[in-house]
Amino acid sequence: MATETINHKWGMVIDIDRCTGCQACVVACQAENNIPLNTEDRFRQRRAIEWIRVERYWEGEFPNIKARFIPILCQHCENAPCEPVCPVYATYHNNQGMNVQVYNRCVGTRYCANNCSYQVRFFNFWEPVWPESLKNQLNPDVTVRSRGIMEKCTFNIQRLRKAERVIEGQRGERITDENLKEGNFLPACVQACPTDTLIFGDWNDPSSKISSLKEKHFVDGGRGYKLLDDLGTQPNVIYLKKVDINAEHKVDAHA
Amino acid sequence: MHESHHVVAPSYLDMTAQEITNDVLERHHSPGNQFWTVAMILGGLFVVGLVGLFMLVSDGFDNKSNWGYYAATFAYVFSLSQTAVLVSVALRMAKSHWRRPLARISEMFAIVGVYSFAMLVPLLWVLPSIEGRRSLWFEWPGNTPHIWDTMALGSLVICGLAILYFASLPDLVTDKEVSGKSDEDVSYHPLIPHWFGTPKHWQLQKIVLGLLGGFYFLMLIIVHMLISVDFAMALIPGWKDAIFPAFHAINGIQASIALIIVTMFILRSTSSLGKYLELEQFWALSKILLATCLLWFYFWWSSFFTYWYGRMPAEIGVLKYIMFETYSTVFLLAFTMCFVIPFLILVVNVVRKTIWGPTLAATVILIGTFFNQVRYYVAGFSVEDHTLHVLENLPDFTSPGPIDFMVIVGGISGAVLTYMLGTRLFPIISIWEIKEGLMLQRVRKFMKRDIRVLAKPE
Amino acid sequence: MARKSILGLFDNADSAADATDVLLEAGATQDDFDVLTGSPYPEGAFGEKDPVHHIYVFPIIGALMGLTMALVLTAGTQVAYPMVTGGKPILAFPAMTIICYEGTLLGAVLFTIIGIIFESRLPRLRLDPYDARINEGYIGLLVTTEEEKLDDMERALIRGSALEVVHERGRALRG
Amino acid sequence: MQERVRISDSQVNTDLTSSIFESSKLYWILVGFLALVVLCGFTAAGYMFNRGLGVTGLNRPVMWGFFITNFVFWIGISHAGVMLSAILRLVQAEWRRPATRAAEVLTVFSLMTAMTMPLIHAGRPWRVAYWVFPYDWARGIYPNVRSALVWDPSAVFTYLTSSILFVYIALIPDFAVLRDRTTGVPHIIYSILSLGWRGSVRQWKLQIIAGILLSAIILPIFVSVHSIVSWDFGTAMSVEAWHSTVFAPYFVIGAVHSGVSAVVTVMIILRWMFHWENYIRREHMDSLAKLLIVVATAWLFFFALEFFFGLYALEGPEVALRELQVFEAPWKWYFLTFLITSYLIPVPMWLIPSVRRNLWLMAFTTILVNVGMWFERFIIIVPGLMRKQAFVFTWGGYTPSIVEVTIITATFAMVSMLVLLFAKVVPLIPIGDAKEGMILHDEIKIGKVMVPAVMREE
Repeated sequence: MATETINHKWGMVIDIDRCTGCQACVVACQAENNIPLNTEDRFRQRRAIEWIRVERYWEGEFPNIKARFIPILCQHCENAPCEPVCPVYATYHNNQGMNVQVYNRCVGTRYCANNCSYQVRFFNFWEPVWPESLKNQLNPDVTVRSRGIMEKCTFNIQRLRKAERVIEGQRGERITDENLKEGNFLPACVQACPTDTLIFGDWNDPSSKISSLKEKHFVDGGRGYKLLDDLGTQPNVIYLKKVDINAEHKVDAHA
Repeated sequence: MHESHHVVAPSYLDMTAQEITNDVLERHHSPGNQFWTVAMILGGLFVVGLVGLFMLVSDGFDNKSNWGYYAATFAYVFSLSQTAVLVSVALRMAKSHWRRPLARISEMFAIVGVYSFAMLVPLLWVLPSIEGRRSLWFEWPGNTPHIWDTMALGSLVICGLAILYFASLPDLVTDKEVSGKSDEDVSYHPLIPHWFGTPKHWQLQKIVLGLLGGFYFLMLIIVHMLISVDFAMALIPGWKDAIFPAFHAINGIQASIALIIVTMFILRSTSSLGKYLELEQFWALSKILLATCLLWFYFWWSSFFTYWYGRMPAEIGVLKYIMFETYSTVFLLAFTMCFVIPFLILVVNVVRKTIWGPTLAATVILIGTFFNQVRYYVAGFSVEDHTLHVLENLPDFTSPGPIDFMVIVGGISGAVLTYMLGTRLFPIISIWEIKEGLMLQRVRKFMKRDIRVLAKPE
Repeated sequence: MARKSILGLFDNADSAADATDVLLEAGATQDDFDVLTGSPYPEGAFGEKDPVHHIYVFPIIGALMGLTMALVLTAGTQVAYPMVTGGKPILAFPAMTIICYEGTLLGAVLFTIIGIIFESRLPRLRLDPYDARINEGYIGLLVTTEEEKLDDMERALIRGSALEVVHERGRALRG
Repeated sequence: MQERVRISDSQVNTDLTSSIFESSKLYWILVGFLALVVLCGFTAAGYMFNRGLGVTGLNRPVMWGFFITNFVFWIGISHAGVMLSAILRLVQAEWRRPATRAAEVLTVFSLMTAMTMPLIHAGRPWRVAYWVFPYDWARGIYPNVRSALVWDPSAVFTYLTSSILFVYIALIPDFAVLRDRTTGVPHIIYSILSLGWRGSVRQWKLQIIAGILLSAIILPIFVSVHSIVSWDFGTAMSVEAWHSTVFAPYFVIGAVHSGVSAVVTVMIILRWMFHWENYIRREHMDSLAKLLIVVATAWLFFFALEFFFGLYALEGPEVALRELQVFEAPWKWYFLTFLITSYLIPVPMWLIPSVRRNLWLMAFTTILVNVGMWFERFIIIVPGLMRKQAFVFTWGGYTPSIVEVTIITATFAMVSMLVLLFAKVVPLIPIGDAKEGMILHDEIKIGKVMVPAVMREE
């Protein structure tokens, strides 16, 4: 297998400055990952499933009020609090820096969801159903999760596996930002993002864009930061602050 | 604990009350030369300690890290002496018969409380203001802990002395009558002339001791919390450990029981009063000692484990600092001597049921407890910047210098000296309680054997 | 030679206690008689001899076995299936400690139970003379000796003011 | 010990086996009713399994609700058994005698009930089999021993096994009594259960050793069980309210508080139902209440530590949570209820001697305690999860659905039903123990009064 030969460490950079809150990533994610429709009553019950969500903050007072957006998805932490608490290894850290969820191991204790600081784990309280018209839209590469199972962002692992097969297995090249892009192997949300807010890549590949962004922004005065850094969870997803004329950042007040 | 054997009635049961009184008082009045020689030596060491303290003061109060070992010694003396009083208080509340001979030994430590209070005073200048740092007192004025800790410890000491005084009042009166003093001779004891041992008086004494005891119990827990948090936890950035005050208290209880066992042993081997302190007392105390050892581990474990599992930077910092890196040696010593060794000694019933077994364990614990205090207080005082919330780069280990050794030795021998002098004021064996014991227990014949019968008056 | 048992019944503890003296005079040894009571009496109350037992060995063995089992289980499963969770080490000793602790105590308990049942010589299959009234407050002196000495013993029991002497196994009485 | 009367052994047998040989109509009505409630519970659970967890009130972020609360609650109740029978056995407290069996039985049944809770909670019990009995070699994957949810089953299983065996060993002599009092099939069954018990010297000796030895071993299990349950929460570093080092002792002492209270309630009910006035006497209530005062106060101390050090670091989410608990409806009502019912009402009442000897008031207060303790678990778990987390706009609360409420109610019915049914096959007061208590009881003449006394074999 190619995965042994080349050791990837997938990650993402999210540039808040570019986010317009268009929610394209959310829709793409729903479509790609066979996520049941979040009907109104699901939201009312607070049981909606959104692997990636765009949180909105208001900044300032009325006439000059600004909307701030921050897309939040599983941070794929190196020290993920959700992993060790699972009694059946349904979630663990794979050798590509991803926090993976194994659906058929999950027994539904929901402990991982309690212990996730970012609230990006979702439980199937109901059996998922789709209207007849959408039956054929389901993605054959992704399992449909039945009720009683925990699920979360996978960085579209199905696409990455395919990338490894095609690019590394068949062509024998190394995976780069470019060939990920042209082969449509990028996670759906990244693909769908019109403003390149979400940038996906390989931390172990020094030439990748995310690595260079980290270089550039994780210096004093740089824009780079991690969500809830003081918890020491060491996310593989890093954020870039908003560039603001009147430099005040509500966002990193949370970090 | 498990294997049962035939009844051992205390040997003093076949002495009459009169004999006991004379015996104790006679010994009380003539401690013997040995006593004074030891007192002399201790006094000398105490002076050395004073010199050390003087040198510390001349260095000034600003450099906290100098004061680490002094603080540790203070904490050691405080938690031992003040908690030792609790032993008699608690046992009296539990109406246990075996406590009687050792009640006074434990109460006598109230006197050392005065000494520990004196030791607190210099630290008040060393303790930094709480402005801009985490503390028990949130947004209160900067010198809040200095004021409140002093008041709390002060009232605790006074309460302890009151307990000692009321508990030994009947004996003081007996002493006065036996030695045929007049009321003028004892004018320094305001209450003596008014005590006639009427049922009303006894009832009153019982109530007073009960109330004081209850108050002392609560107060002690609070003081443990104040001292341990203000002088140790709050000084180490990122250390937020809800169980620490309880752990500090448990360690105090454990050590003070050990202290009483050792005192009993010394009394046995150096004075004729030993005959009142028998296997029964050692055995009973050693059971509690074993329990406290287990609690020590339990409390330590629950804080260590929570931190180890949480793995937040702040927690890892603290773990490294006071357990696994900077103070790892001290921690290992404390861990072995407060838990491992005493546990292994005491868990064997055959050993536990001897005089030497508990004494050995107790000695080890006393040393271990000191290391434990070092690990917290020295570590706390060695931190430069208290305003941080995470301990990124660990401060270095502060190793004791000559001055520190002078302070430690002097400080501790001063405490022992205070105790010895205390025994001059109050008889070390509680006469009235032993007499009461005589009244409330009998050895009877039951079918083919003798059996001990304990009265349970409601 | 064949040893047989008879059971002397007494309606109060003191006469039973005195009867043991009579038995000893009549040539019985302390090993020959046992006292059956409906409730525990202080030891040596009947001048009986203190039975020896090794009950304390059992929990220790059990604890050791339990510990080893738990250790193998915890360490083994983690090594056999090395999956990183939360950046913790594969052999996470503090976490293992907990299950080892439980295992140790479980072993100790199980062996203690076995020990107690074994040491109190239960389950009892050999049927001695017995009388249900023992559970109603009577005291039974069970004398086990050579057949030819039985009669002396029986007489001794009678002399020791036994209410009656039972030879065969007692019947259950209606509650 | 005023109302103690001498009773012949066979009278004791008759009295204490009355629960088995006589059965009132009331008894069967009660059992039938409880059975009905249990049935409803099963129906509700079945419905939930069929439809999915959507039928509960759970949501994101409140993923744990009534079921886990109830799990912790029943585990807590189960700590009564060992607390009473083990600790009181070890300290040779005479008044333990009538309480032990009821307490142990309560332990067993509440543990069994508690164990069902996580299975129901997970919503698909057939899968949870993987986790509780995890070693199916086909999947080649073993449980994650780093997870608190694997420690739980191991601890509960150990505790359940040992308490069942503990109960059985203590039952052997009583089975013998029943064997001698029954005929026909019951006779055969009891004969088998009593293993041919004769009541020989050796058997009684080991019976007594068994009591003490098993207590000594089960005690550490008892502490570990609730500690481990507490670490389900304590190790969850992402939930600020849960990640506290004091949780282990706090939960354990809380469990003892609720457990002992439950035993008192049960004892009063048994006394009333089976007319055991001569065995469960007012002085027992008195002593239990005194014990409860101490336990409750210790529990309050740990609660204070937990709450105070939650605020200590003044971290935003933590403070927000405490505000939620204390100031925002409905939580503030729950908080108030829990504080008042589990401490502020009962303890001051227990301080009054006449209350301690009044069965009605004791039943009332002890039930109050358990109401409070249930709410305690609830406000630890649910508001803890509703934390004001950054980046989450779903800060919703949690309202249990009718399904959950039904299941919870059923668990209470189940435990009571099982205890009652058990009383039909074994005496809930240890017969041999009661008789021994009468043998060891004695009186001492002091002056003109006869003081109750007890023979004590060391």
